[in-house]
Amino acid sequence: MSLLQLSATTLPRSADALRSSVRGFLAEEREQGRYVPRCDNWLGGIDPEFSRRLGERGFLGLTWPRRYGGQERSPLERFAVTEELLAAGAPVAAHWVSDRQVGPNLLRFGSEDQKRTYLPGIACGQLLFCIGMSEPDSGSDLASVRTQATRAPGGWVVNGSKVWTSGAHVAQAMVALVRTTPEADRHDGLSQLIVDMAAAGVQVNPIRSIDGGHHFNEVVLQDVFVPDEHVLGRIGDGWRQVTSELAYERSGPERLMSTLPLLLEWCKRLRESSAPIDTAYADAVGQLVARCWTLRQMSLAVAAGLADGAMPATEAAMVKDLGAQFEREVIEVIRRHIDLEPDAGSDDPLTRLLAEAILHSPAFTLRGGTTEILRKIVASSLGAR
Amino acid sequence: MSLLQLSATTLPRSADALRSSVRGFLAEEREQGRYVPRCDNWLGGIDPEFSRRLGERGFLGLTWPRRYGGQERSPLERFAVTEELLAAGAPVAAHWVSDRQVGPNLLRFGSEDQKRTYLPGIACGQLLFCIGMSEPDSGSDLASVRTQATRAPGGWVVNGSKVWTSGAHVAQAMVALVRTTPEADRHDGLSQLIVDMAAAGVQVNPIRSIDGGHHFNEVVLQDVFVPDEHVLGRIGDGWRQVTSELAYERSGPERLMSTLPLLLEWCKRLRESSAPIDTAYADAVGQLVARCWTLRQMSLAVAAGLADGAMPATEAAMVKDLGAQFEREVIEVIRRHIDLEPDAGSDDPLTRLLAEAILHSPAFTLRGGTTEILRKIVASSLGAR
Amino acid sequence: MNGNELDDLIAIVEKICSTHHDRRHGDGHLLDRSSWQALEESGFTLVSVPEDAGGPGGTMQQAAAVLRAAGRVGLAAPLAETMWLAGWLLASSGVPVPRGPLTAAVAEPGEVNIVEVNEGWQIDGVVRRVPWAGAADTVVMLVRRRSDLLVVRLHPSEISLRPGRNLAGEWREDVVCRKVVLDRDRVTTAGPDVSARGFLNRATLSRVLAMSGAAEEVLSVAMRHADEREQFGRPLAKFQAVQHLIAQLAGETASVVVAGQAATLALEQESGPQATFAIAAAKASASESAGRIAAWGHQILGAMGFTTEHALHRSTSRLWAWRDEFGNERHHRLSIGHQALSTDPWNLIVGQENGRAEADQGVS
Amino acid sequence: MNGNELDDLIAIVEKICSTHHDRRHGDGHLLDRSSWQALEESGFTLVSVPEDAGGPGGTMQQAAAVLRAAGRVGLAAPLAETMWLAGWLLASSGVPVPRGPLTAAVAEPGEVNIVEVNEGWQIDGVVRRVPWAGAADTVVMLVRRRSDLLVVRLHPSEISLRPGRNLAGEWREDVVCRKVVLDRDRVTTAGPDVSARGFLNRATLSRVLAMSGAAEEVLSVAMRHADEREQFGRPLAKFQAVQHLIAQLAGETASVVVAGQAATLALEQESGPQATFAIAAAKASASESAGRIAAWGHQILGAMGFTTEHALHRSTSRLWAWRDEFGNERHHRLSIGHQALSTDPWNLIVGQENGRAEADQGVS
Repeated sequence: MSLLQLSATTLPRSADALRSSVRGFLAEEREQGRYVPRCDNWLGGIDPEFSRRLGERGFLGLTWPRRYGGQERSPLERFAVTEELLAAGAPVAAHWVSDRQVGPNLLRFGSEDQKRTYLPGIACGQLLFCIGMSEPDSGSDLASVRTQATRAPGGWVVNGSKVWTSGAHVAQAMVALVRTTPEADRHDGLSQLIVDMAAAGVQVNPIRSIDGGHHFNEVVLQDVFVPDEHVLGRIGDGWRQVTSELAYERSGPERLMSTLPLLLEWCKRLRESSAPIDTAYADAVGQLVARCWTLRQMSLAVAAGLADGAMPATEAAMVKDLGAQFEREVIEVIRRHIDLEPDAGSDDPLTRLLAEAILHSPAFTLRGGTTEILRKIVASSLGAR
Repeated sequence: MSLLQLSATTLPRSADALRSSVRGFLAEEREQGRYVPRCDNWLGGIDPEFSRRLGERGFLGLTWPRRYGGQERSPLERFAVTEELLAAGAPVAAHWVSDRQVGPNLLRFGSEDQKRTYLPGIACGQLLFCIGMSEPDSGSDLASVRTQATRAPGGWVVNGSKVWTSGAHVAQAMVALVRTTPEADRHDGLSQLIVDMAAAGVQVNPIRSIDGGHHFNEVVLQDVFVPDEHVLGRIGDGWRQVTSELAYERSGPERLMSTLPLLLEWCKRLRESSAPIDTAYADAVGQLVARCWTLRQMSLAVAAGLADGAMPATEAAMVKDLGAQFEREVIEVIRRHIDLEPDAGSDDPLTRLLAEAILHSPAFTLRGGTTEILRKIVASSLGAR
Repeated sequence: MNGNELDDLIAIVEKICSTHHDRRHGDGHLLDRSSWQALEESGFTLVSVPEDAGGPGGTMQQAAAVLRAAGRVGLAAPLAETMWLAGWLLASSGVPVPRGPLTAAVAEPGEVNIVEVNEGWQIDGVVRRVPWAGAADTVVMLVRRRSDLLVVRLHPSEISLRPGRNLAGEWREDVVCRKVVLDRDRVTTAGPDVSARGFLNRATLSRVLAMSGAAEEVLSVAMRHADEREQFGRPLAKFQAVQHLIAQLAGETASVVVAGQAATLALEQESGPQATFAIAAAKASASESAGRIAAWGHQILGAMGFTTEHALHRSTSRLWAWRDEFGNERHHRLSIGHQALSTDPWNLIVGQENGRAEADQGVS
Repeated sequence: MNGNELDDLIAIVEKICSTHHDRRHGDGHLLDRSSWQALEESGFTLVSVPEDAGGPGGTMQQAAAVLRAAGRVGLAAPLAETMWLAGWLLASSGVPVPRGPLTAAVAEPGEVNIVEVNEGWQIDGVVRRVPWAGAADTVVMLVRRRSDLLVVRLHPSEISLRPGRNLAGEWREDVVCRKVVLDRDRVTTAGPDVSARGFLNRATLSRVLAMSGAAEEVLSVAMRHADEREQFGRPLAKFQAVQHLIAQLAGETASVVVAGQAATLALEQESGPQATFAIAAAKASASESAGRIAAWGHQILGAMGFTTEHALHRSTSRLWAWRDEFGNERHHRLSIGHQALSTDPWNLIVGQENGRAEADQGVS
């Protein structure tokens, strides 16, 4: 028997047409000067207007039922749309977690009311969620969450704080992992609540990243009331909900494509140069393109597995581990070969993309599961624990 | 205060002359067809005749007192001789541990009688020692040694077996780490004994390596009698003796030069080629030469520290860790750039050296302290334990 | 055939080889005749060769699964050469495929010269490092003559061999033909689907598939060892550093497996530039992974894996050998790099021909 | 001066900078004037500039130690440029070195044109990415004019700047001179020991030395963090994976420190090709290490190190910036590679000129 359960697949023909559509949309956006391609734009490129236009064109909630505003497309069709947005360095951060995680979670665990209330708004790009998981001092240890929800008439009163909450400053709502049963086991006492960001007692403090950008926030919750109908699924199911989404969260093409705009820009530069291609450049481009092709095939194989109803969490962890390494490799290989000093303020796109990529690079192997966590998952599922 | 205690140094002028001497000797040896340069020859190149000629010319026991057959040269002069022998891929394995470890250990811990008995023989290249440390099942855990020495009239009776004993099949004597006090603490019960390989009860079984070569042995000791005068230093001092030599054992230039003959052969090939140097080749050569220069400076700094009486065990562990990585990097970079399939039986030196280097490469990060052990030592000495 | 059925196929081939493995002759030093015969009897030596050419039929994916299985067990026999290269060359050119181990090679321009003579054909030249040439009943050679591509069948008595081995001890001899005269029927015009590029693509892919099996074997040996061995009083598998090595080993192994599968799918769809790209990308990536897999496998095994007695080196030495055969990573990177820089690299990666599809107006 | 005395020197400079550090203006966004003034008052801004040129004297090794210390604290000021480049250029050319922050640059051939005019000299051109140009009281420029090498002193009012920053926010502006006319005494013939190569060697080495300090700081920040923080109920430092990262971090850091020291020793002995090689090797190796050190440092720190509030990025962003300044690793590898392939690479590595010494007949 094979130790690893992955089978390569190809995208359906129907994805080609969708891919062309999104390319057309992106070309139009660029022509109109509505965005400039950036690296790691699914974290850094917060542009609610762009998200709204994407929603208007039907590129959000692609796989969801039509009755909730979705398009009832297959996950593999969505894969094509996602990778095109990433390759183009489009500013997709505002809606990213809503479309990737919150929507699917609501579909799986939410009440009919919750689905009807939130999904159409997400799908048309008007309702932005954020996700509150990490806490100060919790590091990679999610089970150590201490934000406390206390029973109150008709709901819960929440106290605590969340950190590294990306997009909290633009989101209207947050799915927060909180402790609803203090005395219970570390895992069983957790639940997910939908918090209205406009509610009394919610305070968002910016955390500035080393690239100077404002992607992350601290969200302080002080006596925030959350009505019972905003509990996601059942009380006590938080841990199961959170871990079940990890394969979705970890295997997507964004886990290997954060620096792809840099690679594509470099290739463009080389292609436009009149000089003959130096073998060193061909070697470097070939190295990155070959690896990207392979990791994309892995990501696609996991997506196909998920679409078939499997839960390839181990394989997703591998894709993310290898993908993050690749995202760094792109930087290292390219910077060695270009005679440019990275400068985030430069007018030259390549110089600027390189600077952005480097300054974002520490996060690649930390977010969505650190290297250490991912390797533990993989080794453990293979029996080494 | 600096966390690391290393200061770069330069070799004394006197080393230049010695370097020239050994180069002259090696050129003569090659001209006479007495040896062919090989990778990792300090493990694989067992040639007692070569060792004898080296001893005759005064290149062994270089730093030892003249009264024991030494040359009373400085350790930094010895450094120059050592690195020349390694760069030339000379067959130095037969005497390697005798000259590097056994001699210095005898000088520090041996009785006057032992010094007079063994050192002159080692220094003239006629007496070859091996070292018996590892045991079956002991892995990296030296303190788990189980070979037992039991008290007997006038000496000890030894039972057990040693593995990975390089050169045991040509050595006349072995320094063996054995347990002399079974009930004592793991470390305190250990002692080192000098075992005559011709003694009754000593059996040497070859262990064939994946390159097909016979470098290692299993040495089975069955009721082997070792007289009291063959105890090295004091009973119970074995652990201290063994660990005190580690800085010597780990920081030498052999820890980064095992694949240097491959690099030098490739450079020769490129130099002799009539084609202009491709930038990719210049880049690759530059990468390896630059790194080699740096690691040699580190090795030299440790040697200078040792010569000054310091005991830079942490720094030695770093040199070995980085050195072993470099030895592999040489292989990986070169094999990518040459269009040759490695073949150990080839007449072409480059093809053959590449094959040898690859087949020896697994050992680089295992012998003399695995990567895991070395990193533990470094982290621990910095306070992470 | 879905993934599970392919897994079953792999298991059957593994079973046959482990049952019949000739330990005396194995280890790459000689042909493993017992395994070969058992495989041949079960019809596994010509998978994907059509029935009308003497094979059992079967899909490319099935053939690929068999090659991966052979890579796992380190089969010392020219299975890829017989089934996937010589068998394909002959069958595609309308020549029945004989039984027995075969090999095949493409003569680089200028290496081999072929001319018509009275009695038939005269062939002269040397082809370097032909896999298993000394073990093959027939050496099938693809030779260009002016604008024709010819398929030549040579028997052992007609050639001489210059010795050569890869790092796993597998035969890689130079085949020398010194003005050999062959009957007319030993030379056939290659079929329309045959090209030197197509041959090299298949050869290259065969090594990716074999490496994917060898990598899986390294992973499984390493895991077993980590589970069974203790150090400092704990099983190796409990050490975080060992866990990391295993996880990395698994990740790289999965990448080789998926690369092999995806390249097979690409070749199944078309044999043009997209397949050439996919196969080159798979080999470049797999050859890079192979070195890491071998190194990590040995690191987990420790000194033990360094001896000929332990099975590990049978897989690692094959990884070291195969990563360089039919082009190492740099070879393929260069061709990919030039291809990527003459078109759109992103389209290459997603397998999209430029303008392949019209925009879908049905969205939203 | 031995290693311990150099360590003391480093400690003093660190102390001064940490006492006077202007937190408001620090972090590379502006000149840290308080630290600068404190250093200048203590005579640390011109170490190794001879007394007769207005400096305090001192050895190259002392200057190197000061630059390493400045790298540790991430001093936001042109210390290397003042002491090690402009100070050296001026002193070597017989010009007294003024107080205040200076910078220096060498104009590449064709970048800057200088001609004699009635009143003195006219200078025209652009020099790209001059470190701290906007913070310097004088920009010292080394310009070739036919066979002469000229040292030109420019004041802020005579130049315009095009903005630029490195990843650490340090100023890297283009200096633009538009037909600036200078008095005769502002241009001096460079001293006999000055060359463009020599200038670039010193500039390159300054970045190695600065990186060695920054790397030490990353190591020390990471160790402190691993010691203080807990995860899954244990201090980070107890995790084997973290221990490995720390050990690797320490090893690479030591390699940068030693490379900087060894290259300084080489430059102290001679300023010819051996020093050029040693400095290129040190920079190639250190630039390679810098990326690893930054990555591992951030990996140990986790998300926390990713914020501007934490000190870590002050060191890592400098490593990322400095590794590319005055040539990244590939730049220096290429020059080393060509040098190694035109002579004997082994002699280069051991710093042996061919046939430097006769064989020692005294052995045995």
